[in-house]
Amino acid sequence: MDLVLVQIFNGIQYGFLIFLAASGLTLVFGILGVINLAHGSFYMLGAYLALSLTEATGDVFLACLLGIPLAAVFGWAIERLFIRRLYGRDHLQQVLLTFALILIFNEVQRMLWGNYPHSVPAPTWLSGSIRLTDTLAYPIYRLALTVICAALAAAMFFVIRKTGVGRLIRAGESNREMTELLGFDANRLYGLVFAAGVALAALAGMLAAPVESVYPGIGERILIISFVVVVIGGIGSLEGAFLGALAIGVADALGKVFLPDFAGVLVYALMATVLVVRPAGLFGRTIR
Amino acid sequence: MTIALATPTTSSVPTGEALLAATGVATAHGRIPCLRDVAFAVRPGETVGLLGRNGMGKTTLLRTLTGLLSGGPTASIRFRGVDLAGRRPAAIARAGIALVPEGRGIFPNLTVHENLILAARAGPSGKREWTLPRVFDLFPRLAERRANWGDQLSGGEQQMLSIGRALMTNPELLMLDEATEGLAPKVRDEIWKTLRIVAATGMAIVVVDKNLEDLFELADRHVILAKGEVVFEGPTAALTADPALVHRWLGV
Amino acid sequence: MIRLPSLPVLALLGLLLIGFAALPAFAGPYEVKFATRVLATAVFVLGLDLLIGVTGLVSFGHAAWFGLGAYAVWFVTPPDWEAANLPLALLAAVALPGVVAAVVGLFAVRTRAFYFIMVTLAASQMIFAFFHDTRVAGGSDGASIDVKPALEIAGRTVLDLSNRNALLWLAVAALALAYVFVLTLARSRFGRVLQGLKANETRMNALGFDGAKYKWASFVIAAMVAGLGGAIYASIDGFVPPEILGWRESGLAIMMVVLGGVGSLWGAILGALVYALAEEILKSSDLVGAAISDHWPIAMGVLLIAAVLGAPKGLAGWLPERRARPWSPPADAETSTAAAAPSRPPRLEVDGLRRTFGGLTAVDGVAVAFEPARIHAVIGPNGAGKTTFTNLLSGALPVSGGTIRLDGVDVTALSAPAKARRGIGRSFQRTNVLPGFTVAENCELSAQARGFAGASRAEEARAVAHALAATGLVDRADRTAASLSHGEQRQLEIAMLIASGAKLLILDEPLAGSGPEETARLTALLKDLAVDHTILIIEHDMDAVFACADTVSVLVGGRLLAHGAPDEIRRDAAVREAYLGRFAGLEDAA
Amino acid sequence: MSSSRREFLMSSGALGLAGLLGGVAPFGRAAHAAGAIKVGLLLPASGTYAPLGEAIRRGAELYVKSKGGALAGRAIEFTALDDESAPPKAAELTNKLIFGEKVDVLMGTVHSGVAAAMVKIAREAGVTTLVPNAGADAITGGLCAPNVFRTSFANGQVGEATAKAMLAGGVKEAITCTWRYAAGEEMVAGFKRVFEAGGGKVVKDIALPFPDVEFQSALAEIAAAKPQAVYSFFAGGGAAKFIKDFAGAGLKDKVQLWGPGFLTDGVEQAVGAAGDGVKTVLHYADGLTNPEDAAFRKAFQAAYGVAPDVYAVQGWDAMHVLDVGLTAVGGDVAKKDALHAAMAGASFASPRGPFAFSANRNPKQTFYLRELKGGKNVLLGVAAEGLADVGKGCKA
Repeated sequence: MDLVLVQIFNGIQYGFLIFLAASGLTLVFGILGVINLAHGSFYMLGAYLALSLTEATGDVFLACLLGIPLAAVFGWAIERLFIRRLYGRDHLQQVLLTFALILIFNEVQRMLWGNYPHSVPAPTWLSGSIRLTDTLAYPIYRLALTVICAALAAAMFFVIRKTGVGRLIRAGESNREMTELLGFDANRLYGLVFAAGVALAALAGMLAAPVESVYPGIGERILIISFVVVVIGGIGSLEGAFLGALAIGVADALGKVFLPDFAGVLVYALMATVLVVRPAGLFGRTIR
Repeated sequence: MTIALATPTTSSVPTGEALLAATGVATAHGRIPCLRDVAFAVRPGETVGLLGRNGMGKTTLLRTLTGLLSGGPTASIRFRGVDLAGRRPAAIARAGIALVPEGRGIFPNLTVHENLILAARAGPSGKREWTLPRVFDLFPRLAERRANWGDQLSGGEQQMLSIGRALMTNPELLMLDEATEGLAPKVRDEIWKTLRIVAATGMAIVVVDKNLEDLFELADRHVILAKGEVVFEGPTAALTADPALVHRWLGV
Repeated sequence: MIRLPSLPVLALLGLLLIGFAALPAFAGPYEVKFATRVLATAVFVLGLDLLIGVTGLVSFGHAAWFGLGAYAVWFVTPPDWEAANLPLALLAAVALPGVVAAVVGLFAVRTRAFYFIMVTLAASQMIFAFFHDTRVAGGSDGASIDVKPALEIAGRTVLDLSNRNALLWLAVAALALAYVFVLTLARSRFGRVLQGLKANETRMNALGFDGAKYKWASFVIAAMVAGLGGAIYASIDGFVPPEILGWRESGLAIMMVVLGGVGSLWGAILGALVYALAEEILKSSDLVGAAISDHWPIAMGVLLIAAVLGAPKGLAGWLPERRARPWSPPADAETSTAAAAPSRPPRLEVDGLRRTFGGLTAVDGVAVAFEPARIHAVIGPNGAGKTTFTNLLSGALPVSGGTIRLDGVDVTALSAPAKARRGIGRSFQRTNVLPGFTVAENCELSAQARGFAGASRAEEARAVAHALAATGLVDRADRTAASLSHGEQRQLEIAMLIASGAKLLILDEPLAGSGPEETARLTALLKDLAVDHTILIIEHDMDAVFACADTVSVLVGGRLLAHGAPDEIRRDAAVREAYLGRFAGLEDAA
Repeated sequence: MSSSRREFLMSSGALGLAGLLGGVAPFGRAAHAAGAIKVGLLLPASGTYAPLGEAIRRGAELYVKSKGGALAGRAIEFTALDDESAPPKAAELTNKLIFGEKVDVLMGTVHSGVAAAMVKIAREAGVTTLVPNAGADAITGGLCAPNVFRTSFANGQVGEATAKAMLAGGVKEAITCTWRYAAGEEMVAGFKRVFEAGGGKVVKDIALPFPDVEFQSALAEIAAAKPQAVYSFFAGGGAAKFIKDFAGAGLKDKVQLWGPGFLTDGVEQAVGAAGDGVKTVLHYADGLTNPEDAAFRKAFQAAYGVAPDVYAVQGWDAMHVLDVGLTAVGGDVAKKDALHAAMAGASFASPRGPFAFSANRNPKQTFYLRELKGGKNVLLGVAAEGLADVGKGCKA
């Protein structure tokens, strides 16, 4: 029984992390209408930024503070250079161009950081463990990570629901033409959203670095999982992504213990089931 | 039934005075031409009725004027002395043209309040005449419904919201596509009443609508489109005086 | 429409095949294995182009079928040192992906666009996870095929795949066969429907084709073709890693399809070859310098981005296309046109027809009879329910109440394809022809829908001839629909309806966007057709309506306001009120 | 050497691709120096096993360097490809080395799956092949061939040795925890064979997909089962993370952590204090007392600035075996039968202790029990002496 509880907790922690990555993907997809296969690369970028910036600053949280603007600027530039050419093009071309970006990003990562796996230290003031049962303790950084992700999720919902930028994002998601008719430059909005999506993915990578270790191809698993989450939740739906991410996290964690051979299959089976029952995902497709 | 084909009399709109002066507008959907060399002008403070049967190009003209469609290489769209042809819709909106589109374009996932404050901005000359209280004043119904989602509104409320939202951008020219379509008679009357109030503030208005009587009461001047061309242009009196003309271009 | 390859293309393909087959004569084992892998990949990519280029389904999980084909060889290969059976291996490699795809396809074809991409991705990742995480077939280490399949006839080994040259030749033969098969399939009546679905699924459903079934069938066939490629791949080194099932391989295959040119089929072969060669070149420091070869993925990525943005038609765009085979009327066309023509146009009668959407009543108790061999116009302001009305008649929407009778037979509950087979044909507001098909091919595809009603091939051919003649498009028969003028496209729409055997033509705004001359020509055409068809048009061009219609029905707010001869309608006060509001009274005042 | 390839490409050109490709020969490479023996290295330079690949390469290069850059008078030229520890690339890369680069000797690799694919092709090609790490039992079992030599270990062999040490150390019940792939399974199978025969009880087998490094679920399961010990096989980055997460989950003081030596080799520094007390068994250890090891360690430290590990020894010994063979045939690699026979008979003093081949061309060797303390694998004693693998000799 302890095991189930611990695994549910592990699942929630993993779920929060993939929510952070998937939220960027769902925003970009919901608003820009672009299938961004390179989203995982931005997670990878975050992980490696955490590696370099933690070495420079000594603390992964300082690294995050520096890394977020860097990632956002990078995302903004990528949108200008490539993604902008994909609006309104068919999915085939979107898949291809972003697939080509993966090839490039992976190689750039190799050039800059090499092939070895690295570990990023958790901040010393969070490096201990808390005892959960008489045999099992839980690393404090993982707890902190869960709290931070929950806080970020709350902040994201606040921004989307309560701020002017959030209103504009929701408006752009439901009716691009009308937002333009009200005087908002959709291209700028799209640039902003894409930069935000990249920053979110990178932030997830940065926060995960101390628990995951940093290695080439780290973004690809998270990419596929993020797509699963987006589809389960409904394209463009943050609530959906949130529930989807938690469901996937818990299913994966429990699956690893109770169906070890089929944990990998389970996640996709969950997605297939959701699609059969609710073809548009758990939450239709508008952000409220 | 005699049919008098009135040729566009651009002379009645001296371009020097015009708030909006569009010429050579030739919009096409793919290879299908929708507008053929259309000229259209609005004077400051004037209310213009844009008429024509379905599919004759009214919506296309409004969408071209707001930059959603390209008016073709020959188009010139001068607004307050600046050529807006080829500009993006956002730039045109900021220059002071607001459109209340067919279908109303309410953001279903924003509340009434959010729909309005999203649009709030000073006009092109820096004035902020239309504010949230004033819009709520104009449409008390919206104030009651301020916390409701956009898709929880009735058609009439949506149209009020769409007009109110357009006003929040403090435009110099307000254009309404199918201003009262699909609305109950009482609601229509309210919309017309509101438009007269807005017109009285000196705002220039272009209205597309099928209710000719109300439109004739509101508008100073009318333009009729048929098959993508301007077939009539003149004051309301010219139309009321010549029912045959109305039947030729608008009737059954 | 997918054409036979042009002569230069045929020559290129022939030379390629000969070159591949002759490779062992002048190249070493590495090149032979490299070439075999390219051939295996080409078969795989060919299968994917059948989906993407012909049926228009972008699958992001096609590698699963390639991988399953490869694993199938492992499944039927005995673990001991006995010889494996080649025919059995090939059969398994085609059957296993086919069976699994048949199940996945049931779900996948119900989705569209992005969701189709995601469902296929999820399916392939599931299969990948199964092979990677469980030890069923070697797990993450991959499956090792210790003894390669061989073909034994009467105790003699005829073909042993452990001989790499034999495998190369088998691969050449497999690719040639797969190409001929896929090309023939794509050009067959079946393939024509697939292409129709790619261009316009709604249109195909309205013509009476069940799109989901065709998509499912092409999904399964494409998987089987990919499985054949997988079998060859598995035989190269006798090693099948689970990663070949994964999304990266699927992505690479899409790259190759696009690089070669979507829908050209032979482009898929070229795409696979050029991609593999490009990778080899970029990896080779002798040729491109160490600066590039050390970081070849960047160069590859840049090349691909340039290809996507710069040459969306791919390599196939650089070689000439073969022109369509000219259409020729069937020999007995002259004598039998009359026979192919409709026996008698039908009478359509609706009573109490009603349709609600949630709380809104779009069509509200309409009762009207449309007499045969007449032109009936339905008019009304925007939002009056005209399009809903036609959707109810054609079966695109189910009715909420009331009856529809065709020649006295109740057809209310029939689906759109079923109604189409009964002779109810409808066109759409936007032109809906298949742009890549010639005029004749458009009509042939429509005529094919008659097959459901038991028409023979000869009858179909006569129907095409009749439709072209009736709409005056005979001299345009070999032009692609895309190259027609707007008015001609409208004519073609009508021709397609006639070719499909429609007796009742429901035309939604056939004159929209037409200039005066085109309007005149189309109305004249409608009048001609009304001799042996019943025609229902929804139209805003009042001049044209009153010029050609025999009756006019006015819908307002979902109700039938008036129905009668044009002159009656013109004088009807209620109609005027509806169109001109209270201003209608002004005429009398004036 | 590449004239045939040029022809291949020329023919492609003739096939109409010339214009497309600029008539270039993509497969061409500069011919190697005349007289040199070409050794193809198929080793991971990226991924979780990259450090292992590097150590092997260093060990091999150091041996050749120590002999003046030549073995039996023939210069040695290395050509390396990164196998990324990715089985899908194994076949292609092996083909490239054997048939593309036309190497005389093939050496690789770390990952058992990659090695299995490599050995399959190498057997068919008959090329002299040295396996400096991958312990897949099949390489010197079902897949074994006269031209394939392993200078490391067989997976089952290490598992058996570890089980012996654990039984001797009083461990009665254990959970096994490893990656679900051939090496992991064989390490566990060998372990269980001996552990259960000796009266031990395996409570549970936990297997994670390779190369997953998210261990939380596994650790929660271990904590729930509270076994006396965990027998765990991971390596490289994964091993370091497992040891750290094991300590982070508070299991370090409650449950003994045992494993084959790969668990701690190469990650001694990375795990820090979290690794103190982890007991492992391996055919190499820090603090051996034989003179060969002392010399080897000194040279290695001097050349690369770091202490060598077991992987470096395996690379070193691989070249040593080749040296023995080449010396016997006077450097003529074409005399394959004689070369292979001489290599199979190699018996010498390795830094790890006495080295000789079993009938399957897998080393018969001593296994040591070590404990990680303060960043060093401290030698505790011998776990098994002269232990051979369970292979029964080649079929062919």
